[in-house]
Amino acid sequence: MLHSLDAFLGPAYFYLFALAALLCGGGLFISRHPINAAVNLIGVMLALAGIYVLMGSPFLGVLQVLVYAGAIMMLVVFVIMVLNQATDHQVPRFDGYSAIGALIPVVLGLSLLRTLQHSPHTQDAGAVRGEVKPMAAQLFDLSANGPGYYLLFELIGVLLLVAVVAAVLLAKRSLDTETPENSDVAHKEDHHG
Amino acid sequence: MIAVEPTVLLLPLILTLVGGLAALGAEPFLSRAAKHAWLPWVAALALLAAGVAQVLVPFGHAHGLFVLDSARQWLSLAVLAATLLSIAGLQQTLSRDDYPGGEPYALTLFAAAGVLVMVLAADLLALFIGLEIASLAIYALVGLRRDSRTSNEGLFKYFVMGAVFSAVFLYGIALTYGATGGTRYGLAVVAGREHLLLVGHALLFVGLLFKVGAVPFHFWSPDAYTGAPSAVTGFMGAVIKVGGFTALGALWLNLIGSLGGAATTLAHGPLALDATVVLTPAARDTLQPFALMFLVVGLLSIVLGNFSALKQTNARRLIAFSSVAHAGYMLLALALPQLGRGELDHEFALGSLWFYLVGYAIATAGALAALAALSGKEDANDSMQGLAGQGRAAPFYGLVLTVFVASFAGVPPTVGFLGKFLVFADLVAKGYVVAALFAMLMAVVGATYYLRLLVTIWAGQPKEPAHTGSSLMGQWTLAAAAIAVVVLIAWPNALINGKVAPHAISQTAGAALAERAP
Amino acid sequence: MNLTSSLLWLLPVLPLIGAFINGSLSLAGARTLHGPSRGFVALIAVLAPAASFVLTVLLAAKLPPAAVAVMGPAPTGAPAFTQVLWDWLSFGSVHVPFNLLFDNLTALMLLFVTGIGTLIHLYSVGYMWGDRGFARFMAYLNLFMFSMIMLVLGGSLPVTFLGWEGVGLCSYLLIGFWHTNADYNDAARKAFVVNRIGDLGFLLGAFVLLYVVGSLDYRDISAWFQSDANAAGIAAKGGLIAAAGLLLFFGCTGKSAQVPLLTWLPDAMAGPTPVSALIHAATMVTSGVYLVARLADMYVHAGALHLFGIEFTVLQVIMVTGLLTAVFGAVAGLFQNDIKKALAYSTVSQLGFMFMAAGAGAFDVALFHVFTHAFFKATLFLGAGAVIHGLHHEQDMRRMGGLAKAMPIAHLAMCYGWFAIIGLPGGSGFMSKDLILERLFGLSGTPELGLMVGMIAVATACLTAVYMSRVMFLTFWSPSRVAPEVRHHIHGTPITMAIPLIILGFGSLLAGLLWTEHIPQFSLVFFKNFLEPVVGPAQALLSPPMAEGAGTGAHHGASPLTIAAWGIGAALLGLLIAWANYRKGPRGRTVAEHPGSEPYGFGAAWTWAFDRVYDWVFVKPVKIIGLLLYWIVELAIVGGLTYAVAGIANFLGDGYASVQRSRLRSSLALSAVGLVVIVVFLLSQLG
Amino acid sequence: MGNVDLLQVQGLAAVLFCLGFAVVLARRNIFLVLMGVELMLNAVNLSFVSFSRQLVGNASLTGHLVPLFTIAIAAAEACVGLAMVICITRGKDSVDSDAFSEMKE
Amino acid sequence: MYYLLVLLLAPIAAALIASFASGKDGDASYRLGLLLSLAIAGLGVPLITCMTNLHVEHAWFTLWGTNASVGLRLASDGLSGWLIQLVTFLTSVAILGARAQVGSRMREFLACVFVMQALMIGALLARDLVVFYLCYEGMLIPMVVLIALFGGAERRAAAMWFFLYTMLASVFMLVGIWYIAYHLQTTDLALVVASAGGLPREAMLPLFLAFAVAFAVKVPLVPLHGWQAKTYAETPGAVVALLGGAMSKLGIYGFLRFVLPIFPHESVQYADWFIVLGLIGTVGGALVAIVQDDAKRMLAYSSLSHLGLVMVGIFSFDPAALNGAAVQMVAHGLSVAALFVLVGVVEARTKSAQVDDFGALVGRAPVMAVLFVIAALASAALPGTANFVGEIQLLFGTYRGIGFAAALIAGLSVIFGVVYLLILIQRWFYGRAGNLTDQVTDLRPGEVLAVLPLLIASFFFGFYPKPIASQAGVVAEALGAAPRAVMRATAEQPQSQPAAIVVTTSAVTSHP
Repeated sequence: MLHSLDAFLGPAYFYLFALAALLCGGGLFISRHPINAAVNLIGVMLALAGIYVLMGSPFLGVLQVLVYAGAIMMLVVFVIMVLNQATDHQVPRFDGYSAIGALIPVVLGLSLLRTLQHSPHTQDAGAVRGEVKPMAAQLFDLSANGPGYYLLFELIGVLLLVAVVAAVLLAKRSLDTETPENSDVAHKEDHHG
Repeated sequence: MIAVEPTVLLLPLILTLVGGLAALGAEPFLSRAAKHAWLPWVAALALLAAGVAQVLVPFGHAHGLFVLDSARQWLSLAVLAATLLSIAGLQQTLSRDDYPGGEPYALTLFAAAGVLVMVLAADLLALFIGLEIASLAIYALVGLRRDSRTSNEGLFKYFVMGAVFSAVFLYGIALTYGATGGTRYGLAVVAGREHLLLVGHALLFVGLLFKVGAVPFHFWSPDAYTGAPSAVTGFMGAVIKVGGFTALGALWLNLIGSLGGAATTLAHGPLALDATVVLTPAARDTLQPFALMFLVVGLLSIVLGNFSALKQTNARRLIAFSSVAHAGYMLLALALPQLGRGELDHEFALGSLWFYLVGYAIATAGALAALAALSGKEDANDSMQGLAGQGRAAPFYGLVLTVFVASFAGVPPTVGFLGKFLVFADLVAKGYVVAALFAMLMAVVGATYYLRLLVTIWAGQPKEPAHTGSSLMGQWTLAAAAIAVVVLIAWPNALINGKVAPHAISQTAGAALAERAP
Repeated sequence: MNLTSSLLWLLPVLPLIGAFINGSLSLAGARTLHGPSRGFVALIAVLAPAASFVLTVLLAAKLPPAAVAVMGPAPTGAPAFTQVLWDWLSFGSVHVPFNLLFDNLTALMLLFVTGIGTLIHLYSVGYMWGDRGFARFMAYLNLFMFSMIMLVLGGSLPVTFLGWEGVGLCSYLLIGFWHTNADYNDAARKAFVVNRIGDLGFLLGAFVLLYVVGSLDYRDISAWFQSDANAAGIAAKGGLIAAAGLLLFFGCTGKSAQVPLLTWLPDAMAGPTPVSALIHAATMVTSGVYLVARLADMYVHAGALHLFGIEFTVLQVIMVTGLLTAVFGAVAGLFQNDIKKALAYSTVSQLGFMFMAAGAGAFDVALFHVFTHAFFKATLFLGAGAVIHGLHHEQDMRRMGGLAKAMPIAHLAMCYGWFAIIGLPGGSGFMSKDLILERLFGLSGTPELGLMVGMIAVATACLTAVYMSRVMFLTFWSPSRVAPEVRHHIHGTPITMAIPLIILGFGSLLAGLLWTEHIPQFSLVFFKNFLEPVVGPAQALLSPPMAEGAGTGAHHGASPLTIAAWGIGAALLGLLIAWANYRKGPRGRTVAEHPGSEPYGFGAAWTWAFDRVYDWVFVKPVKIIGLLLYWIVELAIVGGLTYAVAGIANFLGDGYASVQRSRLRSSLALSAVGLVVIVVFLLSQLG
Repeated sequence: MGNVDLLQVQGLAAVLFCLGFAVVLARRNIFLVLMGVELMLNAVNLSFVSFSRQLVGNASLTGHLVPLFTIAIAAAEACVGLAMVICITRGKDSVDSDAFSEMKE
Repeated sequence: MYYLLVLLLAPIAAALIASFASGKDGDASYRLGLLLSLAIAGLGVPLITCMTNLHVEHAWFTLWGTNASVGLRLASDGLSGWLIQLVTFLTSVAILGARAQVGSRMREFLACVFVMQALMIGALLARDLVVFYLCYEGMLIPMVVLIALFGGAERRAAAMWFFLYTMLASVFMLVGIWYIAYHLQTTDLALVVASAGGLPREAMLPLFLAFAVAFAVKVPLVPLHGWQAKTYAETPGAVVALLGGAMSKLGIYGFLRFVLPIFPHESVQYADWFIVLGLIGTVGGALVAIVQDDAKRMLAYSSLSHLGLVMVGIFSFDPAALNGAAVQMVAHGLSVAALFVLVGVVEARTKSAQVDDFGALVGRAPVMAVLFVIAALASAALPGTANFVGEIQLLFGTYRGIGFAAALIAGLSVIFGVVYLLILIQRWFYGRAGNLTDQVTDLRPGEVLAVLPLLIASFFFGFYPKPIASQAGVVAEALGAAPRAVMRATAEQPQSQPAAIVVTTSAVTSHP
């Protein structure tokens, strides 16, 4: 649907999304409370989802909204809420370090922009749209001559498993297995903690 | 280079993962003592199986995504060995500390698997995924002592900085992809996008320099090294260096190859790590800034690492800074030969780096496992004062630690010596005599603090007998590793003399890749 | 060569075995209550040198008659037994075999070394019988015999040097025999060190000689110098040869206590008296003379030296050195209160006489004096030892007197020795001293020098008579000053001490009879002829051969009889002076005023001055330089440098380590700067 | 889309990347730091997608596929990151990054 | 021919056996170690009897960027053979002597000592620059551990100094080896010697210095001796016996084997420097020894003095001196080991080696006294000891090759050398009892066994040095052939003419 938007509307939407993304990004930068920041970040993500669609990658756009804005950021917000710190308000938003800190990315950004300027950025007519079917075909091409992305896909599974285990290891209150002989120890430790 | 069935090529990886899964799966059903009694053996078994597999798996590549060659085989074996040592160290540490969970064993194996991915990868995305697997697992391992302030702080810094530089690395992938149209190593650059390629590689290199802890991206290492349990420190120091440097070297080699061999690289598929590539004058001109960067960063790392380590009073922090210096030495291997250095000024190979890396990995894992044994409960005794005379109290661990530290210091007859020897010899052959001399002098500075460590553990009077918590696995693996650190000097050829003809890669795989190229 | 030759090695080895056995016994018995069996030790100790003596006599008897070889400087050299034991040193083209040489000179030396040595061993058995370290003492003595025999028997300079250093070592061990006394130890050390100084000269001289001649074998050296083929070479290398001669003579001054290395000998009297008799009177100290005689061929061929515009020869240096030493020793001897020190200075003086003779080119005469001196000085020392022994180790002559009756044997023996040394006719000293004076007065080449030296020598002989008579007066012939508590316990002389005393006493009278060329009715030149094959060619070269016999010696206005008269007159004068001064006891301060046995007075001051000068010029500077080197160079520079480097490293370590940030943002910012720098740099390079 | 200037898209990606970087460097709140990282990752994804428009065939598809993986990785990273925050705030009751600066040089 | 390999690996095996097979029982370890060391010593004997010229080569690796194939090139000749005898012999001695000081830590001691032995043997057999360096440098760690484990109060500093000095010095040599490998495309010593002319002229001096400094530190040569006194003083006597007796010889060996053949021109050109430094060491070392108040420190400076003389001799290039250097290496090894073992025994009993702490020991420990005096006399080069043979050759060579003045100055050490030893003997064994005399007991049989063979050997070779001189000495003479040829070629007037003598000589007429 969106891909049928005509040539005029494309840039217009892009500028709209870009503006939104930049504004939200700026909002993230200056927001006082993490919750505000999270909302701003979600804004950026949604704007980017729009640009993905514009760029001919509807599947990514959907994922961006569902997984990123939906799932990840919800988790972030949840944790923020759980750990809502009273002390946090006394921490200034910016200090002397911040100025230096903000300056470095500026230089980096200028360099990157200059680099980008140096190379041609022409749309290629042969570019394939990132729709589900070709992507799936590419992703799950098991042939010996294929790109082998399915292997990486499997590895992503490992990655997520690792992430879960790591998160459990770090965040779980007590690591002890709830076996009868260990419960005493666990209790003691709890008291101790 | 032939195409190999992925399940075969990745068998060691799979076995490692299986081991991790088995450990993870068994963990909830075991009592606390049983966890530390049995899970390490599960892990060790898996690692040994993976090691055997690693020796048996034929060289080749899978989809051009993963490659196995002689150097990668050695590096993978080094990773497995370091993991085994760390598992043994972890067993000692965790059972001594009466740690409530068994997940660290599984995570260690997962991290090892991630590093194996990094080693085998010939694709930036695969590399990134491997890197992330390893990093996430290691973050958790660094934060293992959840109640320890230092552990928390180390974890925090390491994680945040790691995440930032992961993003930088990823951006590098993006730019490289934009420049070459793919994520495979060493693809030919699309005309007019050289800047993208180079800046992309700059970001990639920075991302990897962070991982290996080179100045000025090293700030995490002292804190993370100190925050983590010693056994984890050893693991992290060893495998991350292997993964990072393998990737760094592979990318560098492929970059030289792709610029030098023009389009042939794409046609011929991934390069073997022990390949010798042709350095064309054009490539030299283009890549000179990178070469200079490696030299400068390397020398900076050497100077900063060594001088910072000089005054450290904590053994692990000392080793952390020294690891910065080691990263510097290894970076020197990446320097390009100067023009006019005879007929060899247009050739480039990284054998010395691989050898250094293998030796360093084993020594690091071993040294910290031994240190873990010597530094008592919660690794609380890892200051110089705490370690004083512990070699007398526990001669075995003192002795193996001595061997490993000698290897760090580059004292013969250890792999550490031969590694430095080869790297610096390369440097001389490449025409950087002054840099080599300087690095050698810095190595002596480095030897000073290593020596201080040795003298401390042997010369001091132990205040209390070391709480070694020695284990069978710990002793056997450490003994084997100590012997290996000496004996390995006999076979540097496998790594440094793989005079593979430039781009001697399987035609079929190359053709397959070429098909998909624009 | 033959059976006789192949036995040479036994000569030194016999005492060595003795030394080994006694040394082992001493060690083994160190823990036991009484130590090893003294009888057995004594038996071994005396038998070993005695066997050597017997063997020496047998070998000497078998030597081809000297007359056969007098035919002239045959290239084959003097008749001798030689034995090459094995290849010792060999480097480059140089080969020094471990060889033994037994020719007439050796035979002569060995005869009195082993002969007198055996007697003194016997004497020591009595003297040291009660000492806890009896076995050790005997072992040292035997070891000394070994070394001395090696010295004399060695066929080349290195082998001689083996003995040369060996006797020095034994001297060290024996001087410091009573090792709980720090002064004795100091004396021993001083002896060794001073000897070493001389030994350096010996070594360097040997090197120069080796460089010139290409060999260190005595027979090779003699042959080389005697060979006409080498005349040009000798002429061209005269300077080097002279240098070698000087250096070797310097070595001799150390061993033979000549100026300037004489200070150790008086101190060496710290050792037991038999040691003084054997080592510091009869044998070791004369080895310098032996060496000069042994190398006579070299000395006569040495080139002239120039210093401050004066041209002189090495032999003249030797002569003048001998003269100085003789005068010094005689003067110093006058002022000693310690009986042994008086005798020690006497030895110094007599050694001076020997070197005077050698310097005059009369090597045979010098050796003759060595020979006679060995007898009479051994007698004197042993006599003194008997006195000391009898007086419970009292050595101060101011506490003696009137002992003639209490110790008749000692008195008699010492009388013989005294008679000999002051040069009264009939004593052996008269014969040899007379010959020396004659050769000095008859010096060819530089007669003025000879005359001058000769006159001083006569004066010195007079002094000799004074101080020796003084010793006799103070000890035996003056009223007794022995401490009352000692007076009633004066020992007699045990038989083992008496026998050697008597034999040596007679020896000191009769030894002179071996060379009596100026006694018309009794002209016996056995000694001269005996040595002729060895030193003859050299002496012949130096002074044109004279007709043998009386009346020809003096072309400078002094006939042999005149010279003899001069000598006798000097002796009588000296005796008179001593009688006048000392017949009633010592002059000057008494014991009460000046307790102890420290030397005092003019002569004492003299040697004291020597010691002080050495102390200030050599000993102290050495220590100070050592300390300075240690403190400045070692500690300050080397150590300071090391610490400085360490300090710089630490400083840098501090500086660089502080790059490490503790805040996340700071670290991250620094890393980010690194990233930016890299990217910007890359872009700037790309243009 | 044909008419969107890809340079501008890339520029946007670069700016967002640096904005995220700036957040990380400038802010002290750990949550903001983590969100800055997320922003950086997002920017890179945009870059990928943009580049894919300039390429042909499978190469073009890669640009769409990589962000898929990236999103998963970002999710995993966020997961561990949040666990990390929970872990460290347990020991020290603060989400101020400067509070974690006890380890000196 | 696997003999050399076996010889090289035997001590490694011994180290493993000793460290794993023996338990915490110090005595059992001691017996085992002694047995092993004696077996190894026996194993090495054929090197000087029936298998004097062996060569073996195993490929190792090729240096990148060159065709230089580094190989395990081992060979033995008289010089290597004799020094290996010294090493194996002194190892046994060290084990015997260390018993009292090491006690229950025998296992660690044995492991370090055997590893050191293997590396010393390796360095002596190596005919490849890299292999040599590997072994040469590898000795550091076991040595450092020995010092750290068994040293005195200041063992930390001693270990650090020792390590830093030696390591810092050999770094340059390593860079030199690379440079040579790169330029000559080989690390085979024989080839390097043969083609050393192919090195760039301007690089020769730095290369020469790199090698010379590396070896000079180990000898040590003034002014690179800063580590020595401290290390010797802080290290147990038995270990110093090995360090000073055998390891320091490797420095001299390096000069003979590497510096002279590879850099003949530079050696000749800069010989004066080494001679002067050697002379300073010879005389200065002896002088400083006189004022020391610690016996081990004194003996350290004594070593400095003796080995300084060896250096002077070597840089005279005179055959006699080179031969003497070879003999003196063995001789000094024997005598200094004996002295240090004895001092170590005293130290083990009393924890002190101060000159002033003792006195009248001859009464309490007569056997020790006798052996000590004999060892001291051997060290002072009394004729009849091997040291005399070495020193006389060195001095003569110095005189012939350099000149009289050098020989005279060097000869001064003969005098000073006896002074400090006599002082030590007098203070320790004679006179009145010191405050620690009571704690000294006489030698145990094992300790006698450690010292007595050394002294017997010293005297045996003193009277019959031919085996050493004709095997090791001849090799040393040959190694000096290259500089000698340079000297002949460059100097019109032969340098070997002894220079001015004390008294100027006239044109010389002998006495008519």
